[in-house]
Amino acid sequence: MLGLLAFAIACRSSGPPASPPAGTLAAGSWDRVLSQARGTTVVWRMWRGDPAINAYVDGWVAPRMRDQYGVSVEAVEGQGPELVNILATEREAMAGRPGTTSLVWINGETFAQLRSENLLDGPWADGLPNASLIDSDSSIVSRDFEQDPAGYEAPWGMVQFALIYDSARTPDAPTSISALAAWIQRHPGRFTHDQQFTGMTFLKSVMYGLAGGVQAFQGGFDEQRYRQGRERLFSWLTSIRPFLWRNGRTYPPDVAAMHRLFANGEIDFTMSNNQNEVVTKIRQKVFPPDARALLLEEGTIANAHYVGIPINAPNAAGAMVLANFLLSPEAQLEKQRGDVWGDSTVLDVASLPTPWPSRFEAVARDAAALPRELLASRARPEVHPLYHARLLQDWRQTMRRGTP
Amino acid sequence: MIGARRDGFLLAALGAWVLTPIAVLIVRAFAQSWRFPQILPDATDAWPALSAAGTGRVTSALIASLALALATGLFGTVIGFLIARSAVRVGRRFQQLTLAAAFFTVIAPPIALGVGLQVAVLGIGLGGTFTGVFLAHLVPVTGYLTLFAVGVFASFDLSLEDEARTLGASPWQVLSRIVVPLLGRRLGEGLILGGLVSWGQLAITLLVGGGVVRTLPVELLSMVQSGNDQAGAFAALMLSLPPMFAIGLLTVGARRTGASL
Amino acid sequence: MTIRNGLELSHAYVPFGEKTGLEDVNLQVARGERVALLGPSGVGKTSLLRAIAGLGKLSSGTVRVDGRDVTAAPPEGRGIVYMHQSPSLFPHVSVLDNVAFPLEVRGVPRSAARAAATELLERVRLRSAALRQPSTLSGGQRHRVALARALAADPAVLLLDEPFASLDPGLRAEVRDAVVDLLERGDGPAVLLVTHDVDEAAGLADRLAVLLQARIAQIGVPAEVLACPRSLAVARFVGLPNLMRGVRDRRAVVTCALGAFDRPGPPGPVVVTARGGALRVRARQGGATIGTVRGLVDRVHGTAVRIDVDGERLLAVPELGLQLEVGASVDVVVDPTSLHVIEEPADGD
Amino acid sequence: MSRRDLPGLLAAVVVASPVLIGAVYSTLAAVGLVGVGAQGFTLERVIDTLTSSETWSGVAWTFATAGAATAVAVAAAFVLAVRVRDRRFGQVMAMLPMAVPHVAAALAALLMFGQSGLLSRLTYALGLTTAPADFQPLVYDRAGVSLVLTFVWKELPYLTLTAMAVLLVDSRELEEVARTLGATARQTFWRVTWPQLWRGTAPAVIAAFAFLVGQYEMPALLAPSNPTALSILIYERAVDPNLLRRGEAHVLGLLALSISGLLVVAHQWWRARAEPGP
Repeated sequence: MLGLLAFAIACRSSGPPASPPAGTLAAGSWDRVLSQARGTTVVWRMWRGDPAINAYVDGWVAPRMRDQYGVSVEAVEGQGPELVNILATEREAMAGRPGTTSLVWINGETFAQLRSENLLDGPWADGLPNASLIDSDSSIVSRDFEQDPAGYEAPWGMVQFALIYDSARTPDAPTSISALAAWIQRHPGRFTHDQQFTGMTFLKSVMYGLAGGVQAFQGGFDEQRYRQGRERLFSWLTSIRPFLWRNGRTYPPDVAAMHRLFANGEIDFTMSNNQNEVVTKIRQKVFPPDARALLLEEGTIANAHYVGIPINAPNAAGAMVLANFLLSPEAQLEKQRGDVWGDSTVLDVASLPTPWPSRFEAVARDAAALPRELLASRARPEVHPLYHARLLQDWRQTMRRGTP
Repeated sequence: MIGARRDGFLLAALGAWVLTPIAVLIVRAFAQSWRFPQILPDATDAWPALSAAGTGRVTSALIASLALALATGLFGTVIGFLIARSAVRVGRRFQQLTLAAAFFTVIAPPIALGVGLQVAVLGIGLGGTFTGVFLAHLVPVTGYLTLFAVGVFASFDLSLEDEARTLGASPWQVLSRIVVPLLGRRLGEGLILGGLVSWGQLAITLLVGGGVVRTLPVELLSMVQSGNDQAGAFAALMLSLPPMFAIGLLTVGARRTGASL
Repeated sequence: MTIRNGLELSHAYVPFGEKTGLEDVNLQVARGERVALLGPSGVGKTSLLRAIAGLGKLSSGTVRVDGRDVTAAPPEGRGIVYMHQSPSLFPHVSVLDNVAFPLEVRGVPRSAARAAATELLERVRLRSAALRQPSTLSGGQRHRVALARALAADPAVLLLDEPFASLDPGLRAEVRDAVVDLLERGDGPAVLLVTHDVDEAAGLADRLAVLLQARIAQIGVPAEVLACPRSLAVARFVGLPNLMRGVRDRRAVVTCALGAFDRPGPPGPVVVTARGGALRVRARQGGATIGTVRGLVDRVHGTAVRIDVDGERLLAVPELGLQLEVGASVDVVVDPTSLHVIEEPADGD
Repeated sequence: MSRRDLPGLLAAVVVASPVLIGAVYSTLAAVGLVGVGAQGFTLERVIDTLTSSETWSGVAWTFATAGAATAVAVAAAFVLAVRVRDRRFGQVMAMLPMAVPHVAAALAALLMFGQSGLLSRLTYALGLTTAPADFQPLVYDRAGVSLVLTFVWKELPYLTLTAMAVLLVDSRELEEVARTLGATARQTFWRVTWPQLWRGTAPAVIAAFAFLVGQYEMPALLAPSNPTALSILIYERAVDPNLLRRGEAHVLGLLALSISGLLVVAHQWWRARAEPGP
């Protein structure tokens, strides 16, 4: 142990001089931020599981950031709960020195956890020049799982949960919760959901639908309302469980496994938190060409996703410049293209200066993509993150273990 | 030769058992779509896999993995042989303790070992750096190589060193003229073994590298988790080829020196 | 002719790697008899032994044990026990179970096998070590256990491969005594042992077989082989001193540095040999060949003296009480009947 | 101990220290003193975890699959070592899976053993099944068939090579001795070869078992959701949306570490017994 300590002291790097915290920077002038950011590198932690998103970040955003602002963007793995662990452990073990990460891709539960662990810097987001372009009237953008971002995160994009099916194989796809249950009972073994985030989002959508709408759960976490919602959901699940894939005795480990089962025809539905994933997956030939997204009539959960700056960020200035660029009309437009990522914009398109509104209108609409009006009419906001945490825990305890 | 009955059937079965999964991965890597109930894919095209694998990313991950394997193999061999040599020379009790420590780093679950490494590496300010991941890999690599080197020293006459000293050789000369030439092949095997151990690390890389240091297994995991099997199979093959080459080297080396594996 | 008991090897050809090892080996070892195979390293002694035991193959020829042809039998079906150079005790079982092993694999019940094994251990004076692990024994003890284990198999033939090579001189005696002790008793196995130590072979074996250049060069009782080598090569191999150039004339008179004597045979150059003990040196008194003292050699059996006689370097035994000085002239006395003539010319002739 | 042995011994301490640091940190995190969601000392996480039936059914299932795989792999390794130790083709084949990463092996298993995998397609082509669902579930299955097979596939090289090395070094002469002492080939195998293999490969067997108990990637791709494998439980706890429960990951990690520790002790005891001091 002594040896290691000696080694530790010898190796202890002082690290790059930390830039001022984002809160301080936001109070100053934007030009100062830009000049501080020039020549720096931003390590951006995000979900790296989708080649389409990776291509957008690495191949489109990064070169423009370098050319326009002199900022290198290094996108690395680290999302959701793991991100919280990384940031917390870094802060704990590095004793006040700057960490590795300057920007994080977050929302909902992760935002709540980072806030409660005091791991986010801010407020800074409202001071971004492009913050004025954001569609702040949208309930989905302005409230992150009912939380006020309060300037600790800046919106980046918007997605909506959708079921995915093969329109050639399943022409009679159900469009409501009750029709779905009936369909499942008529087609034993052809439906399931995964055990992680996507699966839980599906269950939450059903829970809202069965309770007559998301309103029943709005206004913070309420134990009583949660229990009622859960009981309805679990009795619905119990009624379909024998007809689920493998009789509901086991569930695919993650959404990738769902996609694999769907592609091979083992099940007739897969699902995604992004209504446009079906478009990119068809293009990658992972899904058959007739695969389509489907929104239940009761509505499906839509949420915005954001970027935040960790409290121990080594380069807050660069992170702010990047966050601002991500909100620029050009970056938002590119991101929304079906053949790029298909992630909806968070900007108030109508109030953008010309020619942006028409350009957004003109974004090529893929045959497999859902019309924007339909998406908007069926989008349901997220509720307090505790509903998700409780539902996950209870589902594992009862439905997964087969002991309701 | 007793008990070693020549059994062609057994060899054929072994070959099929080992090669079938590799063949399936190869087919998958070249299959654009391969849906039930096709026995063989109807459209083969490696390009989507190549482009999805994002050639630049995979190449840089390949370089990182190779550099890590080489560096940890090299340092791990030196340190492992040093530890083993000391352990063999000192008393039995101490030897048992050293071996237990080495054994522990080898079989401790990567998740459990990873937590300690993460705290230790972050504590010295090397989290998310190549150096940090290198130090973290070095721990299990050295553990393996210590056990390996103890086995080597068991059949190595340490008194040769003393004899060389009495013949007038300096410690450095003993090392360069006696120990290294005698252990030559074993040192090479250690290097390859250590490289293989580092090559396969995933949990430790993720925890210590924090996603910033991207090795091939990290890339492979994210591809498999995105549900893109073609890219995953492609990366899997990329990940398998260098170790296969190393194994080939090991067997050829064994044949040339006439030694058995 | 087929012998009824012991080992009989006829026309055995033993492969040795790519090339031929041994050719046309014919050998018979009777029960109770001990035959030592002598030969330089690499001549194929071990290969021969392994082939006899069934661990290796003969290219042709037959092996008979007690009259039964076992050439094609598996190692366990030959009645032959082969003991390696080092005592290969099974490390995972006790000393007692090592010795009981041959009995147990023959279906002897465990308790009976152990009782018999205990008795055998008694005979090698290791009864007290019965329950120890082999790794805790000393080198000599391990050999004795291996011997007891071999005897437990009650072999018709016992093959010993360099049985004492790995032991230091003190232990060698201990183990050799144990071997002699055990094999003296009753109707023992035919013993064929391989060694390159001539003295050991002579002390232990009833007969010696010298293997040279792929063949048995000479076989016979030790005194005969050592005193009367059939060829120069054998003489050299057994380390015979006093090899002298000689020549035989038409009247069968052989002349060498020590004088002339009658010995029938064809005329021509020959080599005359004399064992070290056959030459004696005494003070000058005339009537004998004169030699010059070159030096003294102290040996276990007494002092020998190196002398120079007519250009030949010889080794002789000094008479008791003789004062010897280097360079002094002495009488060299020899009984002509103890001189042996090898019917081939000396090197260089 | 001389001065020149000091660097080596020091290095051993340094190399082993991360395990100790990890154990200390995990212990602190398990009782709520450090880590995400730490809210001061509490034994609640420890008690909750150790009294949960999910934990123990997970541990039991993990032990069962790792144990079954180790047993099968050891048996196969012994057969291979005995039969093909002289064949270069056998040696190369035995080593090859070492080169294939665990994730890749698991992916191959999915492609082969899934209900829509290659095997299922073969039975479909032969008319034995009419749909993927007819095919016996071999992945995500309670019996863990494909997981065990993948475990075996990945562990076989390590065990085979160890067994081959043991036989090459120690056993041949002993086998010959046994044969000439009258043992048949079969008796020789069971009384000499087999015990030798056991003695020589015990550390490798323990290491293989411990490794499989801690393995994450293969269960993540192949294991059923219920029972939940130990490593998956650790992962799920480590990323639980309820921050308070993340301490449980450390409790489970320590549990896994203790299992490894016990195995090390067992192994050292075994060695000490097999090789008594001079």
